Amino acid sequence: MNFLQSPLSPVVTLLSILAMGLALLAIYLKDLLAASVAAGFISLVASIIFLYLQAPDVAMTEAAIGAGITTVVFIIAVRKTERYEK
Amino acid sequence: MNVILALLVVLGLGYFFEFVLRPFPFGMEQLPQVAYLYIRDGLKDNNAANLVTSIVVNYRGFDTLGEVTVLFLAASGVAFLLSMCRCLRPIKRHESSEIIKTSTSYLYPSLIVFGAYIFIHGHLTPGGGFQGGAVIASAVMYMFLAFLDFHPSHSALSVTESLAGLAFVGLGLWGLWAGGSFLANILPKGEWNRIISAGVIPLIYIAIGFKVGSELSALLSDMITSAREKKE
Amino acid sequence: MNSLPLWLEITVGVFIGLATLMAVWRIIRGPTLSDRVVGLDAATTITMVLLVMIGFFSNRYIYLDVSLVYGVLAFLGVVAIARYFEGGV
Amino acid sequence: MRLLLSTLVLFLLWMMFVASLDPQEIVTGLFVAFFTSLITGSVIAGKEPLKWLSPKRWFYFFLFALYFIKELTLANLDVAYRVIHPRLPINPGIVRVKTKLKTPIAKLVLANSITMTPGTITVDVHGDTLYIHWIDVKGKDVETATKNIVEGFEKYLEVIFE
Amino acid sequence: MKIVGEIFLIIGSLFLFLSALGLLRMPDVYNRMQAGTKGTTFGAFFSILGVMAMRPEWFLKGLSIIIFILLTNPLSSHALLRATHRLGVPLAKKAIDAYAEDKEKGIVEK
Repeated sequence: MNFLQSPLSPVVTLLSILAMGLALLAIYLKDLLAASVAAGFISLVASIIFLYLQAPDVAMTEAAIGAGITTVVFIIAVRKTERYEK
Repeated sequence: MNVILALLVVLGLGYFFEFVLRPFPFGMEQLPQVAYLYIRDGLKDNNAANLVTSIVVNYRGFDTLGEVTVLFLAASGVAFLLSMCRCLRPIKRHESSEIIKTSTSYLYPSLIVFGAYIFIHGHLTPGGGFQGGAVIASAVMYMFLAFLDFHPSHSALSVTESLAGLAFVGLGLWGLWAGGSFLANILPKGEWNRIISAGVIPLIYIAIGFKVGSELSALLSDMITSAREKKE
Repeated sequence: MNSLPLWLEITVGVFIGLATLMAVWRIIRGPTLSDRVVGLDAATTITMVLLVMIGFFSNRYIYLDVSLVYGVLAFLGVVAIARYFEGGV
Repeated sequence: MRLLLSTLVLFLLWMMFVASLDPQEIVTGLFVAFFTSLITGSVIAGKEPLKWLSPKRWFYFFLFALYFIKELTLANLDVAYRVIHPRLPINPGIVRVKTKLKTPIAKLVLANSITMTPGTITVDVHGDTLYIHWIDVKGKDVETATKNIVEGFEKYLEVIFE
Repeated sequence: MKIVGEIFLIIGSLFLFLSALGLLRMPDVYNRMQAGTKGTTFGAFFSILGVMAMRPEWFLKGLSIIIFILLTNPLSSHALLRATHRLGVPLAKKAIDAYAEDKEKGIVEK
């Protein structure tokens, strides 16, 4: 139990690798909305990791700001500018 | 070539973080002095069920005031920049479906009650002013998404926001006057794990909740309505 | 407290982990943007369940709030993208 | 009257979040519910608040919930069968159906229930016409589709919301 | 009660898995949405019911999560499908597309 809850447990490592892969995806996608979808997924994974490491405050803030408000702000920004990266 | 360089940088950063972070233990054993005191005395001093709240709002309450101010400055900056911007393209906008409209008119009060629940129980559950404010702003955002001509009253939002800020500073000054330091916890501590406990903390969280909620709502409504400007 | 037997924990964990991976695959591959959002939508519900389960395994009642807040705000993101497609933002 | 009912509904919601009978919680909840229904114009109570009081509607609501859970289970067995089957037996299409329901809330519940029944998803609502994506089209005309998709729910919802 | 909870947990996670499999296998967005919405809703319903069966004191909060999922999951799928059809993504091997016909005729706003 103690090992599984440490920051180096296999669960946390796997989830971090997943988050890193999605971050790479968000960089390489040319469609900015798809990139913001990937960024939303990163905040989902981050929220799971925080709750797994018993930090519910941080998990809730991440869920509130990362999943909802940031996506909406990205969408409004894309609406006002260009959808595809040149 | 670029990829190899990037990989090298990433590996170097990984080594650096491993090297730097390894000495810090994950747990209670060897904390720095102040953190140790916070964790040992936090529950006793403030009688809050949530230790993080007790640290963020009471010991580090002045920092939280700074954070709220930063958010206020960001919202004012966005409003100012958007009022200057004349570079928008005309946007043709469509109605949302009937189902979304109906469901939004039922979700909107429920989400406001949920946000209020989050920030009133800030000292008992992991929530707090910022999260509750974000939920309330999301309720306003649903109304924007569902109804084309939704306009929250801007003056009411700014009045709420200023009053909440005043309440925060006023509570701090009251603590300075009665307890000897800014934001001192002067109210009776109450019974553990009920709503009226932890002295001044729930009041501050209610103030922060109102402030963040109205600020985020005003920010989102600025961004969306400035996209609407060039409709005609 | 009553804890689960190990085999059941592993079964549930493997099922939910595989489901998350398949949703991620849909996000990576999806030919159109709608496919990616469908993947995100499914992953949101899976995550809500996962957060409730973490609360269950560590036996903390207050963790359920995190799941509810996550559900509210992720739904907001999906609806916002859908309204962007329709041209309503 | 509407304000009172809206306060009551929001207060029940608050008690559901709080899940304790502490008098402090009750007082705070009443205050929050009243304030919220004041600033949102008590939309949650609906146009005719007296409808909430009829016991017949609540009884039919219970029946509807049972029927809904049964349909939900069937829907998932159906989806599971189609997903596991190696050749994916699907024949999708979008059909029209007509509904007799008038009030917006009834249409909302009907559309949500249709989304949860076997193989159908509501795509759009336009007046009394619903456009349904059907994963296994059995009949292309309006009558067959209406009979297959809508009628099971309509007889409960008509009593509950109309 | 504990046995019931365990069975519910297994059923719920199995259906979550099956719906994600449907997300992977189905040919186009509309059919993927069919699998994605129904399977995840049912899976979440049963998993949380299982947790509630094992921790009866969590009943009300779990009930609010279930009601929220049952209300919003169909809504988001409906909004997304309507927007996708409006964007012009075609159906794979369609039998009939009455919505597109009505859009052509001008009954529904395009």
